Amino acid sequence: MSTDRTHADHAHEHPTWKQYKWVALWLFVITVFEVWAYYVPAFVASKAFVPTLIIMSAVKFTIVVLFYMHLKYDHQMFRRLFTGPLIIAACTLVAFLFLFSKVRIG
Amino acid sequence: MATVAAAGAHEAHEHAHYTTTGLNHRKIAMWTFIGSECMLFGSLISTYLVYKGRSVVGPFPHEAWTSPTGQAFKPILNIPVTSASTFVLLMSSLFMVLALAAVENKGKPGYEGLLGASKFWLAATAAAGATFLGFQAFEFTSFVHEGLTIRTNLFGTSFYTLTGFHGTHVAVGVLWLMTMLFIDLKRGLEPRDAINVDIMALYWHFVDVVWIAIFTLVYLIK
Amino acid sequence: MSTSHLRRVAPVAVLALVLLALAACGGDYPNSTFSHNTTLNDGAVFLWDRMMLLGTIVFVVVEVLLVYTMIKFRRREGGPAPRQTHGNAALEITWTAIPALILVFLAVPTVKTIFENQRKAPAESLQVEVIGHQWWWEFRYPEYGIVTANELYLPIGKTVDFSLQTRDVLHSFWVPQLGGKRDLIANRVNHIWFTPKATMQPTALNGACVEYCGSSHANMRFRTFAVTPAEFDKWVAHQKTVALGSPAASVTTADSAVKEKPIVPLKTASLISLPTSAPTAAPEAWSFPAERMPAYTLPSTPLPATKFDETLLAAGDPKAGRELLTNPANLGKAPCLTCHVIRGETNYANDDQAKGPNLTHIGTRHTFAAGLYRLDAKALALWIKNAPAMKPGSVMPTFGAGEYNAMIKQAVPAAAGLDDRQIADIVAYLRSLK
Amino acid sequence: MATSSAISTTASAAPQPSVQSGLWSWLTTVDHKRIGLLYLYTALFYLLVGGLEALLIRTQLARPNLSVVSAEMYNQLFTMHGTTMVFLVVMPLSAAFFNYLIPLQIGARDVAFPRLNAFSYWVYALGGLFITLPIFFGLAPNGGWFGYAPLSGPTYGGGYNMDFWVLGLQILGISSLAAAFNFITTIINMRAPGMTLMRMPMFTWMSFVVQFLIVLAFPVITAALFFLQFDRFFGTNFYQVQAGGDPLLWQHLFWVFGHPEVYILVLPAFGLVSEVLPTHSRKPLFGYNVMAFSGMMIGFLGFGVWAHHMFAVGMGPVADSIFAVTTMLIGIPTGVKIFNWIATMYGGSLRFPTSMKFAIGLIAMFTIGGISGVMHSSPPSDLQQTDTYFIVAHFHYVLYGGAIMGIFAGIYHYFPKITGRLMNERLGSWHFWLNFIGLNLTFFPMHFSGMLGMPRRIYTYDAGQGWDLFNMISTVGTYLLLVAGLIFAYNFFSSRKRGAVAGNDPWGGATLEWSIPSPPPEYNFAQIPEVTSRYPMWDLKAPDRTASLEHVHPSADDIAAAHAVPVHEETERRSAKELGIAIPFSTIRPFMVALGIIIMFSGLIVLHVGEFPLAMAAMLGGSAFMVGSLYAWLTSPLE
Ligand code: HEA
Ligand code: HEA
Ligand code: HEC
Ligand code: CUA
Ligand SMILES: [Cu+2]
Repeated sequence: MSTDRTHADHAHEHPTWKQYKWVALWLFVITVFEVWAYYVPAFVASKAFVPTLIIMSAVKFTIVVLFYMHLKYDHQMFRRLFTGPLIIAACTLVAFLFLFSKVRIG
Repeated sequence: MATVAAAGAHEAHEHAHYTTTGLNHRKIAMWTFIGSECMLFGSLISTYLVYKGRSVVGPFPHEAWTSPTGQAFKPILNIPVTSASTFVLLMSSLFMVLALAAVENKGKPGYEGLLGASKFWLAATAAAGATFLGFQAFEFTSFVHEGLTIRTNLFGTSFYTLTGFHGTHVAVGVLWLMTMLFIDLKRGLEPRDAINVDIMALYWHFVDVVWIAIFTLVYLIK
Repeated sequence: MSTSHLRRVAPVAVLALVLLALAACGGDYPNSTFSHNTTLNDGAVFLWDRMMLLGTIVFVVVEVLLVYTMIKFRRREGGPAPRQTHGNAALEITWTAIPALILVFLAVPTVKTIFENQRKAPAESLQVEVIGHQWWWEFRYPEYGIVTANELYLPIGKTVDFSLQTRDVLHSFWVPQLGGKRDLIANRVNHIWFTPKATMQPTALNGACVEYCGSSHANMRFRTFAVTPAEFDKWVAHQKTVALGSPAASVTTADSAVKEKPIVPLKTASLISLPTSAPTAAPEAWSFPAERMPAYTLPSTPLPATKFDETLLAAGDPKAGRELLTNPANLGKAPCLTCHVIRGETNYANDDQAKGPNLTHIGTRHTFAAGLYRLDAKALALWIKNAPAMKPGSVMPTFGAGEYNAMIKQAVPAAAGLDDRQIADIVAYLRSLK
Repeated sequence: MATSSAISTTASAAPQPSVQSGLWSWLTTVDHKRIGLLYLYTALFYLLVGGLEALLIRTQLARPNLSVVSAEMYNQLFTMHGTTMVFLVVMPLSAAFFNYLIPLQIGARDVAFPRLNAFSYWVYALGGLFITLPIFFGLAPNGGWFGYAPLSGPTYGGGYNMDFWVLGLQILGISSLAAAFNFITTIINMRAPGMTLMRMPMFTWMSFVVQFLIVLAFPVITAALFFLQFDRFFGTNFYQVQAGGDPLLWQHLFWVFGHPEVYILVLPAFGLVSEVLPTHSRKPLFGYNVMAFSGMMIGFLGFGVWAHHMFAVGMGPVADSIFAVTTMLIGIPTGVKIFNWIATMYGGSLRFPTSMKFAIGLIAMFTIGGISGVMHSSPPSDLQQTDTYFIVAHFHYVLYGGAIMGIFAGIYHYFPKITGRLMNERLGSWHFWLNFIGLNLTFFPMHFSGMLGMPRRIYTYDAGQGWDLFNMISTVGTYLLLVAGLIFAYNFFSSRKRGAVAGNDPWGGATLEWSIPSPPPEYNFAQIPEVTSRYPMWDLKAPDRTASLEHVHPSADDIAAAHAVPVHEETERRSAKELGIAIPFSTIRPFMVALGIIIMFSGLIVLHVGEFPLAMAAMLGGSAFMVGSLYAWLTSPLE
């Protein structure tokens, strides 16, 4: 009973083929751009390279989660269950990079 | 942990029972599991990044290396091939959402043709996943031939472990997809089965977003 | 019934704790962390005092409130139902804010002290390299070319900058009386520095390894001798020389004889170059006088049941012992110099390769095996006969003929081992290495 | 009797023996209550094991230079003592309460995934044996409960000892994670109508927080252990220093897990105490919202303090300062809990059955451990404390004085619910006082020996170091604790048969579990209750008392959907069949899957022994067995 109700509750809110198509296109375009950037030595050498790549992959990450995993449309419980851990994981990762940045190898 | 996910995923107590939020038990468990996986992959990726540039001997991901014995090693990572496999995995996510939409809307207007062909989309997703795994198998074997094993250096150790863990997740996903396809072929998936496809799709997409991060952090950033 | 219980027991408990506290303050505690021998420790003790004060206040407030509540509000049969409350915002904000405030008084000096302690050591400080081994300590003074083990000499009043490395697993360097500890971490060089205050009296102190490092972690101790600058100079002058017992003429290095490379290249550790010629006038041997050693620095580890014919010890012949160690013909029986360095003798390893402590001036030390035993003839003899029986897991093999080596679960064949007489000779030789 | 409540009116007959009995019924049960009991018995057994290990440790340390046990055995003992107490005692004791209580407290008939629940238990039980049995062969783990690399790696930690540790913890992790997903889902989704999050009993709240800590902390140790496992079995280089591996990687990963882990250990005890104190004070929990919120804060902050275990590794002043300050911050939400508990008692009408004694004991003792914790948080001072007995004093005050005392409070409080009989109060009182005195005798002197320079993890120490007296007192205290423990064990087993009959609600509890018979029927609630406040039972039995407290009715929609009925006391006990309640089938499959996992992991050990074909057989056979059983499990209907 509740399964059906759950399902019915948000099914109509699911993104549609139109959005799926656009998301796929964006994923494709960003990926092409990322790989292209990899082959431009001047860009690779520049300070913008790493941040740009990270931002681009974050965008891809986000649109897949929001649309393909329909987090944008789903119950907010799911959003909490996902973003909380994601934030903790990201902070931990950044802390690790900081803690290990000043290595003094003997 | 895959066992845990699978075990949790197929067991439910919810049919015909009241649930507080009206949500599906297994879907809640799946999102919790995904949260947990964030920490797992966070640790694996952190480790890879921490060890980046700390290998005592080559071969290295982005730089050529000449061993003390004079042997020359090319940079290991093969960007064109990996870009292709990345593309395949991204597209598999598209197939996956289409499979879900097809099951959800089975019989509804607008879903009579290809859009309603859940078997096709499930098969396509599984095939894309398998292709990705094929690429990975190719990548691993060629790296081994080029002189990088999981024991060679820190790069090999952390690289194979990270991508291997991801690959294992893909493999579990492919098996799950094939099971679903099998059910579809046997009795046909109905809109009431959509929740099962939905949960599987969440897993699949998560494996995809992990790869998005890995592709950038491991392959592209030098 | 239960409150009366409490009334009876509580004072006893409190009294016991107070007595214990008094015992802890009054007695003779050679490894106390509350000393003021270095400014490093002044910082720690200052913070400790502050925390003790704040902590005591918090403790007393909590426990008094608790006990008061328990006594005041115990149930009286037939009494009215208590007033139902479910919270009080003002109160709750208060007991969030006050601890926060207390913590500010702790956090500020903490951060200040952290930055003070972790400045770079002054450039003119005495450099000491501390190298951890399972389970003993190597100390090097690169400025002077000194390599020694398990006994650390520090000049009072001079800043010492320790650089800490390990050859194997993690260890941690600690002299409680001189300040906090620092871990020895593979692939890293750690630092800690402090200055034994000029007001300090010359003395011997205990140190220990405080990071769990395997079987004999408990047995990885060392002695620190804080001596006057003049005494320190005497000690240095003597330690720089080859041992008095050994003929300087035969000084060679046998690096080429050693093929095996060290597993972990210690890139920054100084490779002490061996003197190629004998010093003309050997300075007087000086080490911390035995009679000034405080009792707590004299180990009382019980000796094992290993049998040894003690009458032989008095008759030990240093020359014969030297012959055993240094004549390549005896290498199979007494391969000591493949693992130990005795400066001035033919060594098969240099200091970076040697698995065991440098024995050049072993005769001037007071303890051995990382502070586990007093350096006397009997203990040394038993050690050479069967070291693992005296120190669980020790890397130093069993040499006594017929002795059972617990670590490798085999007895030394009678023919391959050393007999008691030979051991007594070696002991005599080692003791002559002043 | 002083302890029976005035408001307990339903005199029910002596508890009926459970319909199901016999070994097979225990192996196949999926009833959360019986699984809870399995957890309880198993964990109490391991408490005895861990306690005996501690006893040997303390006997060895009673005087300087003793040789009661060898160095090697001592190292195995303290490693296993720590590992046992943390993973096989306190976590499973908490799990016993999660299992038994959460469904009862939220008004559910079971957990969300009953068979997964059985699976969690069996993985724990078998994994516990896997890691414990080797000690009888001198092969027990010997690298400390923190397993610092490279001592735990293949180069310096050869032999099988640490193999058992790595694989054992990996196995236990599966159990904890599976249980955590289960309880999160249960708490989110199986609350009775009207049981909003802010009406959940505080124990359920703290458990909820703990499940998230598990879900987030365990993957990190899983990764760290995989690295170690790969190093040990497949020759990778994660912690191999020759290859440039960094030992600090292990430390950071371990403590990213390890610190949240200590809150995993203590928060359930906090939850139990938050049930006991209001009940025996006859007052609602003071500052419920803040209590729930501070639990969340403790959990959240707990992820940002891990490096306070690593002040001696030389992280540099910036990192030291950051971790010092975040660590101090945790004192604030914890203090809020302490003060709110006292405020709960303040103005109440207190009675002191054993559970209450233990609960108050927790407040008193945990505070000591908390304060010494704050003392460690200041790095310059911690450098004098770290790796000494001062730390050992700290964590036993929080673990024994906190977690264990809280759990004892819970056991005395819920024993009548679980067995239908009361525990003997006289013996309980003896247990408490001996325990209280023993605890302080054992652990208080460690503050002194620590600050007077005694390192941790030493199997022996020299005479004349000024530590003799303190060590002697500690050892005497430990024997007292053993006596206390034995009194408890006697009380526990004898009261099960001979204790006074308890009835539904012997203490006058406020929450749903007290509305049903003791022991509860297999279906828990004949009718799912509708909840209108945090104190449903008080509303029912003493409405005048709770009249001033919040009461809001849930939406009619939800209640209609669940056919809920207002909270009432259930005095009848019928079978699920009579009531038409579907009960999950018993099944052996979760046990078999767990067994398959153990066989699979054992294969790795065999591989290390060098029996390649046998190892392959075990690994492949184990996996096949696991997958087959899993398939059978997943394709069989639940109820
Ligand atoms: C149940 C387990 C538990 C709990 C709850 C805690 C709680 C705390 N711990 Fe503890 N800790 C351990 C278990 C636990 N710990 C273990 C097992 C180890 C050793 C691991 C190993 O090495 O093997 C350890 C080690 C450990 C260290 C490392 C020491 C070292 O090795 O050098 C530190 C350092 O900061 C620390 C700090 C703290 C702090 C600040 C708290 C705080 O959460 C305490 C907060 C509580 C209070 C402060 C009391 C109540 C508050 C008030 C009454 C308000 C007013 C108070 C103030 C203003 C101060 N702990
Ligand atoms: C919850 C955790 C917990 C608990 C409860 C305890 C309890 C005790 N611990 Fe321990 N301890 C640790 C966690 C814990 N410990 C950890 C994590 C370490 C660090 C390990 C490491 O460094 O790697 C440690 C280390 C440690 C050391 C330091 C070892 C060393 O560094 O060399 C010592 C030394 O005295 C010690 C002593 C004790 C004692 C005397 C008890 C006593 O309180 C035990 C008393 C209990 C009993 C005597 C059993 C009583 C019996 C029952 C209750 C009956 C059961 C009932 C039924 C069967 C129905 N512990
Ligand atoms: C395999 C290497 C090895 C060989 C060979 C060896 N030793 Fe050792 N020796 C050690 C090690 C390692 C130690 C440190 C042990 C410890 O304290 O744990 C040691 C310690 C000693 C000590 C104590 C030094 C001190 O300051 O603590 C003496 C004396 C000693 N060895 C003498 C000898 C003699 C004599 C021989 C030959 C008969 C010998 N050793 C052969 C490895 C070796
Ligand atoms: Cu070296 Cu402990
Ligand atoms: Cu901590």
